[in-house]
Amino acid sequence: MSSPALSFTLVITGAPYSTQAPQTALAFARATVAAGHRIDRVFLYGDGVYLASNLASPPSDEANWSHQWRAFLEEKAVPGVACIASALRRGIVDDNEKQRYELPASNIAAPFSIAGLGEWVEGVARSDRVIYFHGGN
Amino acid sequence: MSSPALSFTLVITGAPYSTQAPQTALAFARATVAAGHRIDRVFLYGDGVYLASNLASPPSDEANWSHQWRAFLEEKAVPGVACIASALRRGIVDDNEKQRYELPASNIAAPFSIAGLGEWVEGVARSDRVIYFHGGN
Amino acid sequence: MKPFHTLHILNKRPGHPGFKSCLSCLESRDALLLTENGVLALADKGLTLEGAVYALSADLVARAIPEDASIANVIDYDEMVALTIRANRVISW
Amino acid sequence: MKPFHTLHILNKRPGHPGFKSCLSCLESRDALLLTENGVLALADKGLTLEGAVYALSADLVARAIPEDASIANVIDYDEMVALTIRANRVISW
Amino acid sequence: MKTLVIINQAPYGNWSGREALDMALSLAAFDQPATLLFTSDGVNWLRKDQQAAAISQKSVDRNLAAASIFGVSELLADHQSCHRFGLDDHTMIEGITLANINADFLRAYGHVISLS
Amino acid sequence: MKTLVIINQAPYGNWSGREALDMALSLAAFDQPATLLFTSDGVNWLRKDQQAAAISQKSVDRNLAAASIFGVSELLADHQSCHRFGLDDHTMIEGITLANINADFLRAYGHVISLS
Repeated sequence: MSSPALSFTLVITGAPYSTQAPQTALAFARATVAAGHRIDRVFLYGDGVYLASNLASPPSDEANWSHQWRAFLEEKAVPGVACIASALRRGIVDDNEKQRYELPASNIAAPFSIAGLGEWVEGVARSDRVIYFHGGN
Repeated sequence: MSSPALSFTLVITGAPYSTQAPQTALAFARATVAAGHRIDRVFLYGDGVYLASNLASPPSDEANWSHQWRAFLEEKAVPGVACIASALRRGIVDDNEKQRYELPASNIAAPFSIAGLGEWVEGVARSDRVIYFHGGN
Repeated sequence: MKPFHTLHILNKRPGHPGFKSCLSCLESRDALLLTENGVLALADKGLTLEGAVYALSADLVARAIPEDASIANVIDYDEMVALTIRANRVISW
Repeated sequence: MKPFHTLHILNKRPGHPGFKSCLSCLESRDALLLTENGVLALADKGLTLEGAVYALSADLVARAIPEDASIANVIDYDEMVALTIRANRVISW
Repeated sequence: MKTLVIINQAPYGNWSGREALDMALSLAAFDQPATLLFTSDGVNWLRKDQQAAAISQKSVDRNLAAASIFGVSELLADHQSCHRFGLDDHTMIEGITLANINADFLRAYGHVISLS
Repeated sequence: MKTLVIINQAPYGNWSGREALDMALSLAAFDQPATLLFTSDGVNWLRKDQQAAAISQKSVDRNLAAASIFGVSELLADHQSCHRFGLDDHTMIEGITLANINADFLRAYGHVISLS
């Protein structure tokens, strides 16, 4: 690519299985990095937070979108953030929330972390491009 | 009610928050029991399995659909069953599946249990009415 | 209470493709029950509903949609259960 | 590569209300990129698309929809990234 | 009692069609008669030569081939929807019967399921 | 850069409109200009006297009242959609400006979000 490197924030609002959003976003993210651009963060919002569960076990001959995303984020050192309000409603919690709400377990998959919408606002204010991957139904 | 008591199977295919299905189904279920009818089972399918998570923590001034459903099922001794294939893909697992797939936790909320589509077929074959509560999007 | 052939339960907004699919399968002996976003049909000026139409009161009240008895019979969940029993067949769209 | 004003990314099926909303906001300096079920538009006989139209190859191949170059420029994910950079603004419908 | 399972969503964009198909297969496995009907965007399930590996999924046309083997009585497609999406003898997988969907058609089925 | 958040889904049937509203509120909280636009079925957010307690939810019209207090610049509604759903001065909450949605209208916003 001859164009200068830009920074991206990717926002995923569609869940795996209910939508194709996590898949399309992953293919786009790989292409973004391959072209020499930087991904500031991947922000999971609404039903998109289901992607951060560490308990999904699809049949072994099917893609595991959560696994694939986690591997990508780790390899490329890209922060993955699930919106705290969306996540709490939908039962995606880290150890802090587990303790605070006295829940029987936590289920967020590393390297995903939980944070507020401020992370997304930061993307809107500072990333060169904010690209949304919504559900299509 | 002067009509004779009938048996129902209720099938929920819409998730809390993404759809109104769990709410409408609960109001319908309460009315069914109040009218003297029997609910053979509530079957969660597709995105409906998210209702069986024990980790959802909505803000305290909002309804917790999972809590309300669990209380209803226990009080009325109605079996609640999540489809195993739908549940595994979406990260809703019991202790058996946790061990089998070496997962870090289980998150199914009692009294919900996990079983195959045969439970639903049983409803189609034997319940007087099978009523579906789908997503509306 | 006369039985009817099919009770069609419709929870889709009027613009949803499933809304049209449902209406195309209605016949004279059937009844239509609008629930959830389906009750928006009562406020939609582009629509005319015919035949035996019911709408859930709770969904109308939540959305502040007037309970127009000339379009639909407004019912509660108890009556919804009774409708599923009166029908020979129930289809949720 | 000429820049264009807005890249509209459309992943909705042609019957979805959002499909129409997106088309109504297109102007001559814009480009439309069909992804996911949006690529069904290339097989839909009831539709005519005009202007700069792109479609994701992977989604066409998955659905066995012929890559009709007279309707859309067929691109891969690398080119999708390039499109988001060429546009002054990107809207995902 | 005959059950009709309606698939009105296109494949790959979400899982609901696959889950509807699983319902039909389960009925057949328990010797309950089941018919599959593809209508609206759902007819796009029936196109030949789908290569879903391009988006890391499994093609659904193979699942359909399994349907009749595993006892699903009939695979039907709505005539008008097929026409709209350019599906004909040349572009459609084999073993599909065309039908016109209306109240008369539905009457034959005691139980009708429409996931969407 | 001005952000436009589009709400095109009716309230109560799902959470997406509330989550779009939260986005607008967050932008405002961080002093980023945000405008809310209700269009298509989304205009049903704007009806007076909603009583969502009937379905055990909280009414969204109160959330909207909060929007301008917390710094959301403008609440707009698509003219044609309002007409379709019978929304006028009498039936609509206060503080809404009517607009016609098209390419010209959108041009004023550097960032446009349409959850659906």
